[in-house]
Amino acid sequence: MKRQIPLIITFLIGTILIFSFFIPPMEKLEQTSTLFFDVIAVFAFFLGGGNLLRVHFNKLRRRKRDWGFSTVTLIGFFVTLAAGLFKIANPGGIAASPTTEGALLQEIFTYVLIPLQSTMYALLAFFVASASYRAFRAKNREATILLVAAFVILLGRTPFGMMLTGWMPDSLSVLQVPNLAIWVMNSPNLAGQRAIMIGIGLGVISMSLRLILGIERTYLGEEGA
Amino acid sequence: MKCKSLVILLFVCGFFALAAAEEGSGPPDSTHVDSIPPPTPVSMLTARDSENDHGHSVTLMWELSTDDGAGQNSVLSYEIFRWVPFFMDTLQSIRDSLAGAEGTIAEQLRKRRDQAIAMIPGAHKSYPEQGGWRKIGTALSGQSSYEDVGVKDRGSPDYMADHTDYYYLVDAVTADPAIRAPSEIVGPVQSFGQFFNTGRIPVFVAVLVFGLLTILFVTRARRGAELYVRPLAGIEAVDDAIGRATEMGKPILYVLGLGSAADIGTIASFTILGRVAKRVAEYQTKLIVPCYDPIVMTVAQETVKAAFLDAGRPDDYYEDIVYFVTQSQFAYVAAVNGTMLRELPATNMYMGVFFAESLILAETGALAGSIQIAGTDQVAQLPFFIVACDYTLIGEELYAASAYLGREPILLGSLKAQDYAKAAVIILAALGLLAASLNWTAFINLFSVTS
Amino acid sequence: MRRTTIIAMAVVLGLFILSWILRSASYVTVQEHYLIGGLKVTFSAFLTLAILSFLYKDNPFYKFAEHLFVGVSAAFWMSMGFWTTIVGNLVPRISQSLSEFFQVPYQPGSYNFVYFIPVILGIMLLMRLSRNRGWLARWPLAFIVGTTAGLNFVRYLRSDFMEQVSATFVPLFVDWKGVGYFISHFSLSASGQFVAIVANWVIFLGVICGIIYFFFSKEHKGVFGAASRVGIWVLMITFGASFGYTVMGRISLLVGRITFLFRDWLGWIS
Amino acid sequence: MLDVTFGIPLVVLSDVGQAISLLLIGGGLLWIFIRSLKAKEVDRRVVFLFIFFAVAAPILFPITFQEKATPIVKKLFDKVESLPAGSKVLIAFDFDPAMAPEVQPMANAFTRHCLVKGYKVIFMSLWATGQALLTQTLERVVKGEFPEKQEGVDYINLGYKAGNEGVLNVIVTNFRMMFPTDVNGVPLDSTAVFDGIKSCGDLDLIISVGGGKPGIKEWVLFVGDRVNVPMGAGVAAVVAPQLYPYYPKQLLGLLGGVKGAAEYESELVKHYSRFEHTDTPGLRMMGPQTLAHVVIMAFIVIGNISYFIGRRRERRR
Repeated sequence: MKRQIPLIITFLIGTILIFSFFIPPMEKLEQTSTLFFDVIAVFAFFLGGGNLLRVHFNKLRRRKRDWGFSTVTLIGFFVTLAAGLFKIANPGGIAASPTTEGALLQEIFTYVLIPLQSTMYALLAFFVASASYRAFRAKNREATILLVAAFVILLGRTPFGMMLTGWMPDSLSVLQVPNLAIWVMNSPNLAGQRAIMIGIGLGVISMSLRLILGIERTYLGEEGA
Repeated sequence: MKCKSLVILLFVCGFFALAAAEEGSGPPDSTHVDSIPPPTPVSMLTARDSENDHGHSVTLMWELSTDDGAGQNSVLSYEIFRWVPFFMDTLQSIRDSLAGAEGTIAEQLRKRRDQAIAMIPGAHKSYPEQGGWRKIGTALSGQSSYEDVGVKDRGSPDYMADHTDYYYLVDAVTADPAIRAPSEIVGPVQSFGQFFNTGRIPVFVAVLVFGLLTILFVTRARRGAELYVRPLAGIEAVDDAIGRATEMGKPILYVLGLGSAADIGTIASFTILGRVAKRVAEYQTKLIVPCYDPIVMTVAQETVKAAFLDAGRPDDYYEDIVYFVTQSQFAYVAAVNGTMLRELPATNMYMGVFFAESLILAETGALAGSIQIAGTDQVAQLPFFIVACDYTLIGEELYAASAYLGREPILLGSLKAQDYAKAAVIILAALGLLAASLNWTAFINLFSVTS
Repeated sequence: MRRTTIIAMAVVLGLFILSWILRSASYVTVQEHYLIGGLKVTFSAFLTLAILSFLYKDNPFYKFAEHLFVGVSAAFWMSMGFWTTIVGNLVPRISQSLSEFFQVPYQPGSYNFVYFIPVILGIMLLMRLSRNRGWLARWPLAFIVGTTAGLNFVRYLRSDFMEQVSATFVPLFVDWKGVGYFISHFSLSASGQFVAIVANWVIFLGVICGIIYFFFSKEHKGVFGAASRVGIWVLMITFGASFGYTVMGRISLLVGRITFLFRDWLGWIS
Repeated sequence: MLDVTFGIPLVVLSDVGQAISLLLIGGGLLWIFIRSLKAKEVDRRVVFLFIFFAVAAPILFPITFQEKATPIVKKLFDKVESLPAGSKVLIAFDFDPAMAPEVQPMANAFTRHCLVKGYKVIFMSLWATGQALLTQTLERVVKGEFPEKQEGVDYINLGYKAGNEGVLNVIVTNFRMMFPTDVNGVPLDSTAVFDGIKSCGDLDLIISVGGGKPGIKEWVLFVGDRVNVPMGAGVAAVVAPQLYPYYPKQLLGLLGGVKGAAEYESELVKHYSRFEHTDTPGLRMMGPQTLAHVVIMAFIVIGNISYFIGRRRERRR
């Protein structure tokens, strides 16, 4: 009972949506199910919020390592939640967008979330460098191919590619690094991407079918749990 | 008789006089547009119900005006008109008053609106009396078709009733909007819904073929046929990595990625997590599973709990093995990064759906000196995992891993079906190549999904 | 905490306050108090540097930024989800009085009762927080999984499978005008016929070998094994090239952050 | 010294700051290189520090590298360079503010080049949002840097006309039918620029700058292919690969992304000393990018050297 009903739900919804792709009168179902999906996702946010509070209150209560920082999380959480749900300092009142200019939520977004988010993202610039230093080593044939392809593209993106190979005549122009870089992006790179995509496509199709037919049921967890 | 020829004579004279006056007026005033001669109208205008939809739409097609891209080259656009009865204005006024109404009045108005909508087909029967032409859209020069797509929602002013006689005409318009040429009127035409989208037949065939293949191999596997699966380096490495962690007395970090519980990559990851958790329970090593999605977290908790039970150590399980962090990409990464540097796990596993954070995680893990095993179906992130991790499951390998680990005949059977589909792709690609080289378009068109 | 840590933190906090004062002094605005304007920019800069400090090693400033980030982001997305989805999409469809309360236009319709389904499923999901009724959360989960599986099945079949396969249908001999023409016009020019032909051969063979690499139920031996080897080489070129190509975009992200520090905070550049 | 270490032949060192930062980065890399010969691994933080410097220094002290133009850019530059004075060139601003940082530098460089050569320039836009950006270029570049040029005599602004490729379809045979007047209402016939121009076929060169639809592709299909007028283009980096097939038959040359802009600006500065002090945003944006790429490539090389030396040592043991 605890497992049968979910399996039936999955089967019914999945089959209906597959058919709706081919049957025009059923097309609106796709939009409706997406809206349902969004609403459930918001409840998931609340579930997440509840879990977050549980994790950090536990840390506080048990005086775990770094418990002091959990207070930072909790204060940040409650201040932002209040600012968002009650639209504090929102010039447009209840009817306005929650992120109207001047609202506390918008200020938090601009001066706290954006710097944090974009700096985390900017860390990638450093990690791209350290990863290339560490990993682009000609250890074996595969690694060498990886290294050479990356190097050609990198060189093609700087002025030096042209400086080194610009002397080549037009009849050899594909060997000029910038052109070679474009060629690599357009041919072997495209082939590799396509092979991976076809594989993934088949995998997704097969897994979806297994889910709909109830063959794959790991996502339901175990009986009695 | 005499009278008649006199009129003709006068007429002819007048015409010549006019023509002469026009010629005599000298060079055209330079501040004005060069006077544009009227273009030729479009020809062969046809209207029919749009195919493969749920109705409420009519498709118009025509042959271009001879002055579009050729001839005088003066046609800039086409304006499409539909004959609309005055009755539609009455309907719209009901809609307008409904928008501001409340309670019982709204109820009454809605009833009146629905009655009026039922009368639309009848109102169109009065053509060409009690109505007029209304512009419904524009097509650019060079375009020879237009789809008049109405709305299904009865409350919308753009609602288009099915099974109603519509009439259309198309104007060829020049740079001077006043100079235009109307086409002949087409109609009546009715829109209606279709039950099957014939443009998607190729996909439908593929669905059937693939579905049957899977069912065939799954039943064969159930009957006990032996199925071979090639070893996957990334999965073979998992057991070693757990052993290493046990020796070092350090934890194992398992990251499920940013996918939701419905993403295929995440579902495949659950199976791998189950296997890892079982081994961890057997070796009595510490496991850390920080989660991005609350629903994923609940599923992961059940999976881990069940694995501990399976390993015969249900008492070693505690809630905090799997915990929720936050549902925000970079905040999650910030927290996982912190965990990596503080707990210094012996092994990090990244399995599931990843985005830009892939490299941040993998490099921080390398900084912490952990062995790293990754697997994702996000093509754009694979290069970063390949570069920064020790083992990587590439795309489909991640899905195959769950079948490989489960060793269940059913899963292996569906893997076999996938391989047959791949063989079909290779054969089709070779045929397609031949077709493209020999300009054999009929074959290529078999694969085009039109709508 | 050790003394050195406390001293270091005090120094950083002192610098932060100093920067706040300096920043406020140069802050010209009509709308808000200059101290608040200065605080906002200085705090943003502080958070930026706190995250960057992670590159050296884990430290209390990073921990502070990390924990703040977790709390604020969770609440931010929760309130955004509440206003845009619950109030924006759901309320107008299920309740007139609630719509009036939130001042959103009520959208009556004859099938609106179905919109209670996601609410019920959502509440079942929240049952997860209870120990005994947790299994109810499987229903919404099954709904979500069924929806994506159904949508994915046809979508992937169409765009990732059929369209990718038919995109591989390329002619192997581009602009073929006979062997004589080919030889007499032979060149390695980037826009030449030879290069175009090689490109199509590479795409075709690359895709085939790549797919062969992904065969799971057959041992990679003999010709099959050789093709699978070539396949992994093609994949390696793909990964290397994609990696190299993304570097430029990643550097731009850092340029943006450093520009913020130099321009908005320090005022060194304009 | 720098030239030898790095292979950077023409670094413009106009500032002490630049010199110091380049010395720091170059010297540092050299030091690490020497260490790597002893098979010593570099700490990751050192790599981080180098990247930070490589990006920050060119922001603080704008360092520009003289780009050597790739043939695809050089051909277009040479074409613009080789037209006789008084030639008629059309420059189309087919982009919106989102794309502007990437492609407006190209449009400005084309404008400068044409004006300095004494061509008669016709500006127009197929994008409604492009007109404001076109006005910006007119104010800053044309009126700001070439005050001697007269509107109507040396250049003309036709502005934006709705109709997308429909506009092209008309002007390919008749300009006046689509644009009876310029953007200010001055009749085309009364302007010196349009003396002798009836249609696109009477132009000497057409340059389209854009990155969306309508854009370069539409210009090629509706105008370039139909009348025998050479065409050049500048595009955003993301769409550049899709346009390469048009080169060199339908497009004389193509500037792709910031790098293309930088290459063109570099050629311009090389040929005309008057542009030495004008702003070159393309080159400026390439500064941090180039340095960071160089640092990454240097580290790849260094890493491989220390790897091979280390391996050889291990084998000897």
